Amino acid sequence: VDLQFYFPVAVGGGAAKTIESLADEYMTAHPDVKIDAIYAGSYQDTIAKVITAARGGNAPQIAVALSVDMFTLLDDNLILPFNDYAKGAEGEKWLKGFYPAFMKNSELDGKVYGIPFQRSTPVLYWNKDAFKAAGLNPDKAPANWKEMVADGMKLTKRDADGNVTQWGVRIPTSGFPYWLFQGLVAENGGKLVNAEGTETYFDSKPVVDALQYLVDLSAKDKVMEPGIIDWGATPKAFFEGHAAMMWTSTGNLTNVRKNAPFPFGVAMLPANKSRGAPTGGGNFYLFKGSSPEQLTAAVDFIKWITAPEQSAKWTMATGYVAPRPATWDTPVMKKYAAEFPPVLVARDQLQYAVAELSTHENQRVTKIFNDALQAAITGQKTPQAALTEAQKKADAVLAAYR
Amino acid sequence: MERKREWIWGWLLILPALVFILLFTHYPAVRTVIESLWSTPRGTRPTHFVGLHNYERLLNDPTFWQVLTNNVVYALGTIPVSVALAIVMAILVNRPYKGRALARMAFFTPTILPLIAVANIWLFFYLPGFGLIDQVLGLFGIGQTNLLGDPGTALPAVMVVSVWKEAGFFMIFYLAALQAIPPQLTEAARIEGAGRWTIFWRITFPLLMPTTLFVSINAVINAFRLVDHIFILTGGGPDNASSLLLFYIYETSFRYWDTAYGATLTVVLLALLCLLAIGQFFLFDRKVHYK
Amino acid sequence: MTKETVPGREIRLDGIAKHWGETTALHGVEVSAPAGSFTALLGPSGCGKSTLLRIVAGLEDPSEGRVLIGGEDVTLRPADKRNLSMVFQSYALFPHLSVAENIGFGLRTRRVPKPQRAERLAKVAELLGLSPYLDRKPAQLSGGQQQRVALGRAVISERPVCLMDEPLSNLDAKLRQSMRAELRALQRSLGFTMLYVTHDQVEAITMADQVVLMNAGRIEQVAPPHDLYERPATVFAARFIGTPPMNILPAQALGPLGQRIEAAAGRRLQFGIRPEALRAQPEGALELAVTGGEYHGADALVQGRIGGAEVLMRVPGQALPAAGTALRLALVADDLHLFDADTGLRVDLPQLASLIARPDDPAGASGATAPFTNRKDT
Amino acid sequence: MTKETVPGREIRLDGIAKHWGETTALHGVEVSAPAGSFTALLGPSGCGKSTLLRIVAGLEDPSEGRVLIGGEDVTLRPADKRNLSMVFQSYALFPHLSVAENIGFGLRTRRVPKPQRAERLAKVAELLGLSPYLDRKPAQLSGGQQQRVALGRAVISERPVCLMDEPLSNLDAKLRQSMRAELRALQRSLGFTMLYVTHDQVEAITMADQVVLMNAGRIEQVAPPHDLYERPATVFAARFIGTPPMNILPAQALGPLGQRIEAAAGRRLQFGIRPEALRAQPEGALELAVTGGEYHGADALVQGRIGGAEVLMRVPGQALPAAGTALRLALVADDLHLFDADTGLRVDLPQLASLIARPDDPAGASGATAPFTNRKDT
Amino acid sequence: MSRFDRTLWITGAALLALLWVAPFLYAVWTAIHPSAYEAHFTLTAPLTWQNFVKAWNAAPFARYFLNTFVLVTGITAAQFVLCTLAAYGFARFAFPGRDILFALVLLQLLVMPDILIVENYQTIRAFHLVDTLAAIALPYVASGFGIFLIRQTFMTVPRELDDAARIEGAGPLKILWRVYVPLAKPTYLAYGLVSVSYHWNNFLWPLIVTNSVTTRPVTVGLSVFATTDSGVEWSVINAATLMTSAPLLVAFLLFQRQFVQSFMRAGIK
Ligand SMILES: Nc1ncnc2c1ncn2[C@@H]1O[C@H](COP(=O)(O)OP(=O)(O)OP(=O)(O)O)[C@@H](O)[C@H]1O
Ligand SMILES: Nc1ncnc2c1ncn2[C@@H]1O[C@H](COP(=O)(O)OP(=O)(O)OP(=O)(O)O)[C@@H](O)[C@H]1O
Ligand SMILES: [Mg+2]
Ligand SMILES: [Mg+2]
Repeated sequence: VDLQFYFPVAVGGGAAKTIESLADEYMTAHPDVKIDAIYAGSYQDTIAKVITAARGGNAPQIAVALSVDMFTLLDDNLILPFNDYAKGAEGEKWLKGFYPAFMKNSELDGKVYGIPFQRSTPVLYWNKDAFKAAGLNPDKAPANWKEMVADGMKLTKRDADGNVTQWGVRIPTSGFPYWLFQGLVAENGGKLVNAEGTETYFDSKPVVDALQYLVDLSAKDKVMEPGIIDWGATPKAFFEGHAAMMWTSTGNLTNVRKNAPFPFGVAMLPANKSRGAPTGGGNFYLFKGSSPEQLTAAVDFIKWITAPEQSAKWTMATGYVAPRPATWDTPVMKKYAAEFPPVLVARDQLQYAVAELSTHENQRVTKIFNDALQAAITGQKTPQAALTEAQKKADAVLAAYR
Repeated sequence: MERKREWIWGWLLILPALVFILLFTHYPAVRTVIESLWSTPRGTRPTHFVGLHNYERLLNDPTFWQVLTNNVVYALGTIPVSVALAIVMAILVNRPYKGRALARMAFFTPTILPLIAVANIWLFFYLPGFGLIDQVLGLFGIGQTNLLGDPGTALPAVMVVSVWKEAGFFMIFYLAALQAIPPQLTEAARIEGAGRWTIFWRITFPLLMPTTLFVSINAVINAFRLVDHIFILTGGGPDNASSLLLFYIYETSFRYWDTAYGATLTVVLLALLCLLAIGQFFLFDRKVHYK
Repeated sequence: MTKETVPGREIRLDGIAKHWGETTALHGVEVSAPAGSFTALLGPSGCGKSTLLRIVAGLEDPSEGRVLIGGEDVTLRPADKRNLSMVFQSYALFPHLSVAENIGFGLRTRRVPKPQRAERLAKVAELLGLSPYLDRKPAQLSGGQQQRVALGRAVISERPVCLMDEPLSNLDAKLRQSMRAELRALQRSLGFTMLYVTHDQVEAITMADQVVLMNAGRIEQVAPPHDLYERPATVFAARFIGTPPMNILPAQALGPLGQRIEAAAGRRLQFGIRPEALRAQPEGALELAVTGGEYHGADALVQGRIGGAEVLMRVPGQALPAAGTALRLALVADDLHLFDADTGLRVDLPQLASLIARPDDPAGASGATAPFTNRKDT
Repeated sequence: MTKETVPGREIRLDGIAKHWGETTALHGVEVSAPAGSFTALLGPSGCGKSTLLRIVAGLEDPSEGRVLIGGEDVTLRPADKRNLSMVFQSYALFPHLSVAENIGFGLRTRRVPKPQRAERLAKVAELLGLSPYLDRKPAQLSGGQQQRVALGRAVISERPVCLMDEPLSNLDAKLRQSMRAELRALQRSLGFTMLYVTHDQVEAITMADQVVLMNAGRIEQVAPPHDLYERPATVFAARFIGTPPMNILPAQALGPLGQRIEAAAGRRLQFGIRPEALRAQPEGALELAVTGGEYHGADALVQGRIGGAEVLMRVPGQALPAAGTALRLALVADDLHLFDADTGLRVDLPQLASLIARPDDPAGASGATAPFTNRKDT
Repeated sequence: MSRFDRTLWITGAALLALLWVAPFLYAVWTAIHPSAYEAHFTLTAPLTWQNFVKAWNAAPFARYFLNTFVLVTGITAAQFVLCTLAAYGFARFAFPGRDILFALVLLQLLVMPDILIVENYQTIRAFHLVDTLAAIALPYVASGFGIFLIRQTFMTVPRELDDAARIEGAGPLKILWRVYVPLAKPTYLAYGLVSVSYHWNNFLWPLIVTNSVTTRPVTVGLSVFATTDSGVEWSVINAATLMTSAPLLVAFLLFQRQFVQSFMRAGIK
């Protein structure tokens, strides 16, 4: 059986190589199956390639794409639920074996459309040296919003001219600001969207307040750089001592571990009303237009690659959060966690995690929301005004799906 | 008969290129136009004819108007600067002196380096605090900037990158054109007492007109179609402040997968460019002196 | 054209040489054109005339030597600072400018006010017969018209020095003749120094105060036109000036007379005699065997041989003798030019006339002097 | 150059007109060049010579009329199918090809084998004095050398029809003369039909079998050179041919004699007389008031007035009379050309000689015929 | 030119060049230093090849280079042929519909192939060419840009040269080959450089129509580093960029010399 498998790479390191070698390993074990593992660029490139190929009548059997693309793929009628191919008790058991946080936006109407694979969640990194220098306890990260502002103020350093040389905290807001902001919303007890992806709550109070908090970090408390903060340069800013704390994906763990020229700590995102964080990253999808044998083989491969042993390899190679508790119980993972305990932070945070913002016409709604966030962050609109407007626009888009 | 022969030759010469162009440009372009009259198919809801509905939607889309305005600003800001710089560069590296090869190389590198990589380098230059620009400004005691993160400066910052990228590219064409100007003409002008400035404006520049026509048409087109760096530098942000028409089309078609609306935007962009470029061409080609 | 005249400036070339890789176009040229003079540079194709002119203009750097204009060393000065005008052999018209703009280019460059520009343009266009074409582009003109535009561009600016490279070569005889007169008059009235390249000796001789005859990158002779024709300094000059060229005969062609003259001069000689100086005379000293003829309108050329050497003779147009006839020709001392057979340099022999008149002349004719004095006032 | 000769083909132009927008370059030209003939197109600058040539070549479409070559109508045939060669006024050398490649271009195009090509190239280069320059690019040549390359490109291909547009205008007199002879000999020996544009009447007259004289897009006269000179059909032809041009005098300049001839002809006339036909004679019928002179080497030109009309007279170089003197001139019937004063067309008056000889001539000279018969064999 | 002018001239050129090459210099800096020096320009920074090693090992670059080389050569050659023919037709032949056809060609300049990806993918698939080098090349081989540019140059070739060649019996194709093409050499060089660098760096379309290592160009390999999710690693991206662009840089240095010898010194007289 021939299978085409498109996958993206969104983190540095040998991600592509790891997937290819896993596919090879599977093929050695299953000589009748031939898997063509095709690196397809970034998430954005991958989804473009997948949909282009599918519309051209040439869809792959398997692809990894963002979990939030589920609705898009469903709306385009391109994907199949896994339930039909992971049948029986064993299949059921497999499907149930993932962290519920990851399954939140992988299911619809009781059917599983996405199998969590390269999943992540944001965490807080802090610079222990900077904490020490600011007279803070270098081993204790701020646990809640207030502490973060208070610590931030101490950590923000200015030179003689009043120019800031070190900011307290850095929450990047370029590109997809909604993601980290979703953490703030969750911590504030809020919710952005319903499970069906048809209704958003952008202008609800917890959301507005969360945005106000974010805006105030720069505007009022002056612990964070004003303006839009670039995502890609965030680790660098952290290494350079330009920011003493940063919010970013666990996917950066390996990078930070390797490159930070100072001791650092990793913590869950600070709480307000509660802890909270979004999940993120990619799922496996199963595509229409393939023969039943192909689909069966495809599901078998996905099962195999998400099995604890393979999953552990993957997690260790990339820094992604292993999506199944079983993986964490393997001896290799245990050893890995013992050597480098921060990897556990992300796992532990999963209990508070919410699904990444995902709706029908997801990208469009997300864009509306992002624009509103950026407008508020750059001070062009008040949080309330920006979000009310965004909600209106989102309603207009989603009305068709209700 | 002679005339007919000329027709046949003309057609035969153009035919091979035309086949490819029709196949890979016009055919899909026509499909795009048609698509703009239909709704986007959505799995359960197949496409249906909607007439001009998509165009109506476009007129009421504030983002469309914003990116259009951005694009006009972008074009007006980048084209004259990059064309002027291109001419300056070509002239600078046209005469022989030591290091000319290096100067040419320097001007041309932006064209050689892939935009994704280059955009990342510019990203570093622009970074607040420790980026190159801030480091240099810091030497003069000027504080931090956040050029890409401020709606007021994001577009200009992107424009700088675009000028940097385009000028060296256009320089190559000016260089080729300069080589083709008979030296007697400048000699004659020098004899007539024309200084370098006069020679440039009265002789060289007019004789470069065919190139300028070519370059300016390309510049207009590129102003509307080169958006790769925006993906990396600003992603169109903040709040669409640096988003351009094509970037918006890209988002619509390849992120929202709203292909019908994407097609509509494309049609508008094409119409706009046709108006600009083909108009520019047919207006000026006759006036341009070719010999 | 305007009232003020431009005082010409002297041009001096001091040991100018020019090499292009292996080719040497000029070998240490040393010459000067006095202020306000009309100097023609004459010479065969490829002898370096244009190169020399371009060096004066500052368009080409000399490999060696100095250029002085008005006493100043301008060798290193760029062309636009030398304050001269020039007509290019290839015209060098600006293809994108109209005839009027081409001609007025220099004036505009020098910011001459518009009304004055228009006035001078009108005059020059009138002079050159270009008035109907002022709005055309060069590509829409005939070759001769283009050349006139180039001429106009140079004369309108009234610079102290004017350089012209074969400015009339594409004009018809009539126009050329009137242009010759006009150019000469213009130069006289304005008083600028003219350096005029031509391959046409008629132009050089009729227009110039001084002719510089060049050959293969060297100067053969510098002289006023009359001297050049009457007393060519070398065989090359003798043959180059005059159409058809001077006949050059070896001594043996003249028989015993030739030997006598050689003996008197004390060296081996070549004898030159112009085709128009050969005149039929029944008792003439020489015999011409006619081998052919060529009709030229006013004149005809007789081809023939004297003592085995090929010779041309000019006769009036209708008087062409048939091939095969033999003509006796008079030989006149004043018409005979002597050149050293080895160096090609002119030899002056005061006793020449008496040598020719010697009675022991085989085809002896004591009255030989008569036709020649006669001839002067025919 | 090779043994086979190319039989020339007749060129016939049938009512050729050419308009460029508002300008009309040619008005219904009707002319033919017989097979194997050498036909010169002569005329002032801008009269349409090049245009006509380009139409024959197929480079320009006539607005009206037909072109026939060898009896075939080729009006619609493209240039590369007309089997002719051409020298362009602007040379049109390929700047990227060396001299050898430029000359050999046509042979290569026609796939002439390499050894043969090399051989012919060597011969042509030799003939044109281009052998040392074969490897140079055109930009490295002097103007005259470039022109010779253009010439070489045309002659090497030995086509039945050869078109040349002022091929010698940039050559010096000596070279020009030898090229004239060479071209003529080549044409004779190969037998192709030559259509030769020139503004130089000497070229036209010395080389051509037939001269087509053009003026302002129209044909003035088609005739063999001799006739053109001896019997110009119009005032234009009379003045265009001959340097300096024929003197044209109104009847009143000749006084009573003029009136007598007009009366005999029965219309108003203009009188033409060539400068070289004016000869001093103490008892001459006309009086010339000398106003100036010009030295030309072999000859000189006397400027003066006869009966108030300006006149040029050719005299030998050394015999220039001073300005202010008065000369009496002989008037010979054979030298007098009569033209209708209104149409400019030639008028033949058989009784002219007797009219001139009439005793009631004011400055009467019964011996007037003597100097003129004499003159023929001077 | 006086000495002063000359100095001014060279200084101007040098300053502008420095400004223009700064990003490249930065790329070199980061590529040869450990990533800690990405934002610190200390002269004593340790040198390392590690970035290049890492970049080279991230993808089968040797194979990608080969693919790109074949691809770029093929595209450029095909473009030269097709565009030259068409440009010649447009520049020197009068035929009905010429203006309309030329407008259609200009349209190709305007239409962004990136936007027509879905349609073009379908066409390529209909020809069963998915995952071949030809698929990457086909949409680009007839380039409106090239036709426009070459036409522009051809129009400046003096008509008499064309005439002279025709008289010598050269037919239209021969004239094209022996006269127009050689005279347009600087333009071909310019176009070649531009076209090569464009296709060398083209990414999205090749990514979408190819699936296998044997067909993919270097840019796909390069894109592995251009992901921002985990932060930009300038040192590796820049090493990879330099590595992939090196052939182009070298080619440019070689070919720009061709511009130097202005073989049309005196132009056309
Ligand atoms: N492309 C054109 N457009 C308009 N007028 C033109 C064009 N080409 C030539 N002419 C005009 O047509 C007339 C004839 O030109 P042509 O070149 O045939 O003259 P010519 O007899 O060869 O003159 P010359 O001896 O000066 O070369 C001229 O008055 C010229 O200005
Ligand atoms: N750029 C060059 N490179 C090499 N040789 C050259 C160059 N330019 C001219 N020459 C050579 O130098 C010599 C003199 O050239 P020049 O143009 O001065 O001749 P000219 O006297 O003007 O001749 P003509 O009367 O034919 O125009 C010629 O033999 C020519 O071939
Ligand atoms: Mg010359
Ligand atoms: Mg002409």
